[in-house]
Amino acid sequence: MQEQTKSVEAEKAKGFDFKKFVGKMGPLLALIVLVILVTVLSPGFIQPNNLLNLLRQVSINAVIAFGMTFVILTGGIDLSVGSILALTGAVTATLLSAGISPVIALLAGIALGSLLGFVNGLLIAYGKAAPFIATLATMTIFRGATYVFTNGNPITGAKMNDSFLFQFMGRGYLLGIPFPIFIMAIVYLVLYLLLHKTTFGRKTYALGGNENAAFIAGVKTKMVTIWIYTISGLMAAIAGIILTSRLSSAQPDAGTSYEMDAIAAVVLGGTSLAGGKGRIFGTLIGALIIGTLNNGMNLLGISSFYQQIVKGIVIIIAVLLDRKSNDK
Amino acid sequence: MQEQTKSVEAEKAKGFDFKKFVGKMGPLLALIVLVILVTVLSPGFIQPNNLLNLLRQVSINAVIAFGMTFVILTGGIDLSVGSILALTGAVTATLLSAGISPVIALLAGIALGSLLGFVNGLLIAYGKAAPFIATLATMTIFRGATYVFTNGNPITGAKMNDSFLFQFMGRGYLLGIPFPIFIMAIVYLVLYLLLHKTTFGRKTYALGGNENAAFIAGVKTKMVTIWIYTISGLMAAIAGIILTSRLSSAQPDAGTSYEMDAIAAVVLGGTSLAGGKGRIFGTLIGALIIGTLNNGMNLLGISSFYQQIVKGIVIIIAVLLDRKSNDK
Amino acid sequence: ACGKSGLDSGDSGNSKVEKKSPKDLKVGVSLSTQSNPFFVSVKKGIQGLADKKSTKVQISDAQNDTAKQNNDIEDLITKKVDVLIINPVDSSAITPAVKDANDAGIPVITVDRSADGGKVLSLVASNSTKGGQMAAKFMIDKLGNDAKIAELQGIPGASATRERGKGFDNAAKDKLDIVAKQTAGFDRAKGLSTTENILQGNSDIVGIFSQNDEMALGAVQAVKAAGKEVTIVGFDGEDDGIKAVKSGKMAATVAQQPEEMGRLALQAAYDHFNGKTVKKSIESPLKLVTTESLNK
Amino acid sequence: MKIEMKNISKAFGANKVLEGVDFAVESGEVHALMGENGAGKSTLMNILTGLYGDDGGEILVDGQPTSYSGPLDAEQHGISFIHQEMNNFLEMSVVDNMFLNKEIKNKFGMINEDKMRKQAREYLSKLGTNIDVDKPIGTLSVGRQQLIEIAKSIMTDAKIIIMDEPTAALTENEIEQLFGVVNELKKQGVGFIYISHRMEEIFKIADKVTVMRDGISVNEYMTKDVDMKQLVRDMVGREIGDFYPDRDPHFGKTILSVKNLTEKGVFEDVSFDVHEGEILAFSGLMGAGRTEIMRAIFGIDHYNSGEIYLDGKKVKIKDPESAIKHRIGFLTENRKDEGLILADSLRDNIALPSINGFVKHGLIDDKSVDDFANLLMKRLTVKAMNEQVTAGSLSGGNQQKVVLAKWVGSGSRILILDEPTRGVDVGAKREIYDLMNELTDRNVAIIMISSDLPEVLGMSDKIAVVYEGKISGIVDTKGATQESVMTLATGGADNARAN
Ligand SMILES: Nc1ncnc2c1ncn2[C@@H]1O[C@H](COP(=O)(O)OP(=O)(O)OP(=O)(O)O)[C@@H](O)[C@H]1O
Ligand SMILES: Nc1ncnc2c1ncn2[C@@H]1O[C@H](COP(=O)(O)OP(=O)(O)OP(=O)(O)O)[C@@H](O)[C@H]1O
Ligand SMILES: [Mg+2]
Ligand SMILES: [Mg+2]
Repeated sequence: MQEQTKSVEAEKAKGFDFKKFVGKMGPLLALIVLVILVTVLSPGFIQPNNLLNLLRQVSINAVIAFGMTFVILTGGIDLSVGSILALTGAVTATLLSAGISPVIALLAGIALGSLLGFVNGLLIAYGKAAPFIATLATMTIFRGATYVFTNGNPITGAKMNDSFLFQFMGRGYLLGIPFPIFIMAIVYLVLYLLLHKTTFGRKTYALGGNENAAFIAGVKTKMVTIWIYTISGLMAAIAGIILTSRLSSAQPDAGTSYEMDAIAAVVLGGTSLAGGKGRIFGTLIGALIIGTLNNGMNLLGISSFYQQIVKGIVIIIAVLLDRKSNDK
Repeated sequence: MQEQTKSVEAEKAKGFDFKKFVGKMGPLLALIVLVILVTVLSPGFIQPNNLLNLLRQVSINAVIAFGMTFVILTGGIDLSVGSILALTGAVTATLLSAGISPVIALLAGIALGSLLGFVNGLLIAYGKAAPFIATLATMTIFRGATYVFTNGNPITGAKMNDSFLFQFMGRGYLLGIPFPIFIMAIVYLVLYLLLHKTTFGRKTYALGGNENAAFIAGVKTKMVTIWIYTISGLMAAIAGIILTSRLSSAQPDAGTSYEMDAIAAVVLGGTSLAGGKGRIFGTLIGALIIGTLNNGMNLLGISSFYQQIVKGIVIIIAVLLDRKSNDK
Repeated sequence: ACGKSGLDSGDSGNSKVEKKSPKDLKVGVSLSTQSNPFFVSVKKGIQGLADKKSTKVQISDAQNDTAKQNNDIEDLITKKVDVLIINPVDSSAITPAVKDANDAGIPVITVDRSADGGKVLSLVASNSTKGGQMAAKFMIDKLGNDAKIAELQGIPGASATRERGKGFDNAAKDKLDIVAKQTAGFDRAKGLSTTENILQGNSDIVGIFSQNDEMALGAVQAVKAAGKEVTIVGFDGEDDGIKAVKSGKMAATVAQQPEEMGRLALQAAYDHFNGKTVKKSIESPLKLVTTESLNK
Repeated sequence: MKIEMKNISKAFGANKVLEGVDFAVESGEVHALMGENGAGKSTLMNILTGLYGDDGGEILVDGQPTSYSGPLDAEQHGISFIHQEMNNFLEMSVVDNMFLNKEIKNKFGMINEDKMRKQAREYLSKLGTNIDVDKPIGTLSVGRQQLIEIAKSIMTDAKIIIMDEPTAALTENEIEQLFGVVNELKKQGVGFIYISHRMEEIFKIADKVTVMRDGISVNEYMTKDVDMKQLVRDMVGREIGDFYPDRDPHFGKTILSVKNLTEKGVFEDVSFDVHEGEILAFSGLMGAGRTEIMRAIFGIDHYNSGEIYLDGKKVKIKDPESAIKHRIGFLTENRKDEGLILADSLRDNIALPSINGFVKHGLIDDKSVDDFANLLMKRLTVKAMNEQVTAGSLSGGNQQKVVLAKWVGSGSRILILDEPTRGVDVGAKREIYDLMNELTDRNVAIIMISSDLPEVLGMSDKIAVVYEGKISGIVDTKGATQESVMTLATGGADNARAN
């Protein structure tokens, strides 16, 4: 407490520069240091091929984390993204296998993801359930629904692999660059504009900063909340399509614990779990840090047991450096 | 928001009775309804044998959830309990297998659990990391450490099964009642007194209600925080010992996602995730609700797919009834 | 960048094998998990033989996550290993990774589970369906027709769950009365509580078939606590399982030989780089281990 | 524009707050609204602007029955409300705060930040300030945030502006500035509803005043036709006599002595003594650093150098716990954030600093805690159903008394009171003053920080004046005047002349 007060003072003392610098550049610096470290230890890392590889690996987590950024900015959390990913993946794959046109199948998957997110939003905005517990419950429900829907079996239809469009989503290349990277870039751009350049974005920050005040300022807090969880569900659905396409099959247990990686990416990127503070650029960096760690440690041949320990330690170091003192 | 304000109004309106009634009796009523329902559907449920069975199954989650209650009352969260359970179980089992005296082995396990909890507390109190992200990181680290320590293999030593004391922990009976139930009862009693009858308990509530005000009123908030995570670690260790003894073996992946069940029990029991409000009695009821659901659905032979769906829906209903409108 | 557009699954033709001795070989191994003793043993088998022959192996652990396994394999391909030994998390989801390896001209050997697509040099596995049949037959012989039994199922959708279940269920059809089928996720703690609850609802069962030893060991505790006599048959033959069979706590287990599987897979790689043709399918033997056979 | 609220009633459950209130305001006048804490002033305004629904009565705007769906609706119809509790987004920039939910968009639907910045600067400069509009608003002083709130109102072209205790956090200078703006806007035909507990302000700025008590509007006056005594009688329902009770101090020995306390950039070389039975006031402008000095003494904040002596012995106070052990109490200026645990019961709040004293055999003796809390609540005349209700359910003045109760109860020999009567109605103020006298009669030493100069002059024995982190003078209250204190508070004679 004592130190907390002090750090607040210190920030005030130095105008705003230092905080801004660490807040904005901290995660980026961490990423750069990490990249240099991995390159030195394993020169193969920096090869264009591997970097494309890395970006493709990152894309799924990044897309989910972009949506999660909005959720966390409002002070909420969405634990159900992994289950939404699985259910939408399964439904899309089933539709494709049934010979439905790929465009319709993809749109159906995306619509379903949005709908599931919408349900989360309803529970939180109108049901007034705490986001943690509401999405914990829907995480279980959506996962159960996935098992019921797939009967526990992975879905792999021959027809699924006939669709060029569908296959292109996860495995295609455009100008030599894997298509999932394009998806990630487009999603980033759209959500960046939404968050930083539209009134919806301002409302998101306002809601997370002070819900009461936002309401008094005439922000339709419930609507914003519902939209935000809908976006998160939508992003999970997009990630689900990429994953299903990459694996050529929809797994009923796909996406298990992806929410943790997404949350970690958001927090590593400097967004406060208390809401109101953070940027989507940080989330991109956060996702890249996690991806680089995974890829780098694989290249270095570090045992998966130690990989977990290293990942945990890196998260702790990053968070301690950032010292989000007032998060709960 | 508007309605939120109104619901606050409503509470105040009826003096305090209705709120108290729902707050205190709501979870208990839910449990009673559930028990009646399951009994009608499956008469075998109410047999003494099955009830003892149920209580024994509940004991592990309940012990963890009792510790989690303190954590959540301060507005924190502890995601690392499952990993602490696994690591302490593995260490205890290894010591026993190495022929160390059971008393020492058990104490060592408990001490280790407390130490791991203490580390969480340090990170949160002095490192000022958000509890969610700090314990997410240590969850990963402790799990990795468990794998490294066990090399991924379950630990089952002949010597482990020689120790009566150790076997008694999970598999013993006292007066015809399984011993884990006694452990649960004792832990409940001790923590109940600690929370409701000691200064430490008052400080826990104060810390969760308003950290600043608590500090200025002379509460050593950092100390209290550290103690609380230590208690949570200690409880996880006790649960680890029960589980290891019951299974006669320590599994490296034991306790995976137990944190979610514990959190669900606490929240079902009416404790607010925002901190400052709640009771340990509620947690006991919450754990019993979850246990009854699991046991009842097994008795009814409901497929595990649907079990997940039902569990999620029950959590949602319980939380909606409780309407913790101001949780974040 | 080469400016390539399209999909990444075009098969490149098999080039001639360049001979390599074991100590020049770089082997990439992707295992489904290392938190299950069975796969730890597979690793042991590979590692043991590799150490003896001074082969460089790099092992990654997918933690039962199909997506992670694809990433792991991409990373191994990046490292330019000579051969990949893959123990897939899922046969269908591994296909793209296998195709990637095919594109990179890296031969693939799969262990325990197959790959639905792509070119695989060889599959080293025991026949799970057959194993399920063996378990069913043992129970029919021991318990007689129409005995009431329960089945503990593994992780829903896992190939082991499907294949072992299929073999068992088909052979048990009309011969055994399966009164309860519940999943316990291949997990010992869940095996215990699930069995407790099954016993509560069906106190008259005389047998339990568990799709792996871990769950069976949980069932052993539950049965013991309930003071019942139940014939428990497991699957895998892991150390703890064999011990339990030996002491009579379990009646039998369908033993696979995971270390042998690992060894066979690496041996297949050696053979391939030694210019020998490798069989498309290498069967790792299954053995029904019973209390009698162990104590003979 | 003319607003008439007629016979408005409102109950929060069983708590009937408004029982037929009439109130009217029109363009070009300043109409003050007064009443005790909890009289329902803020509630009435919330009903007018549509944040709460009402249970009865009608609102006429220019003769037309009207009901706004919410604050934004009211604002769009020319009624702007500056709330008592500021509604800012501390992490967001000034400009984003000002334009929240009314952002200027370009033709692609994207936010036009440059245009917003330009407008924000324009309106702020109308108020005579050039705040950096890109700074997060949380880094600005409360006074500046208040100015921004006002700029926000003006920006909406409001015809009626409601100000709910706008000066509670402003400096004298800022208040003057604010009044200047109000008078300017009044000339342009803007009407004001002005809520305040500060009598002198009412007489300075208001044309009319309405007093509320017991859920009804008691009286409406033209300000020029009424005096302070009458207003107080209307508000409290009885005579209070003198505003400030007589003090008859008897000083004992020096109990606290602070020497050369310094924290770089915050305060410097602070030295003073306090005696048993003495009230030492700390006066100064907002932001002078008075709170910071006390926080350091109480062990909340750090200091670089200096010494603290208690009863002549040097002590090291490392945190509030050790301050409490030394029997020091600290009533903070912000009761919601630092004084109370709103969700906890009154009992738990009152007992918290002294809870360690209630342990028997390791457990808390609940019975004696209840008695203890009850006794203190009676003694301080806290209005509450019982000691079990939550602190959050009390009105502001009563909350303040609860905080006071907790420090009196902890047996403090030295009480630091930071703005003890801010936002407190006259009746409660008088009770707090009486209590201060009673405590000093029992040899307690009180350090009172106050920005209310009449209060400082009326209630203290000595006055320490702080200017930019330094004590610019310690004077006897006898013989001090508002002018002499202000001179010290603005940096002494030189500065005063320079200004
Ligand atoms: N949202 C609410 N829910 C329940 N009771 C409320 C609510 N808001 C206000 N009250 C109660 O209504 C009464 C009037 O409160 P209000 O805030 O209008 O008083 P006020 O006159 O503005 O007082 P102050 O001078 O302290 O600001 C108080 O008793 C308060 O406890
Ligand atoms: N919320 C805040 N954000 C930034 N700076 C602040 C904040 N509150 C106070 N300060 C700064 O801290 C210093 C001291 O503030 P403070 O207003 O508490 O002094 P004070 O003399 O105790 O005044 P008062 O008791 O009248 O509030 C000033 O420089 C002020 O600008
Ligand atoms: Mg008010
Ligand atoms: Mg101050």
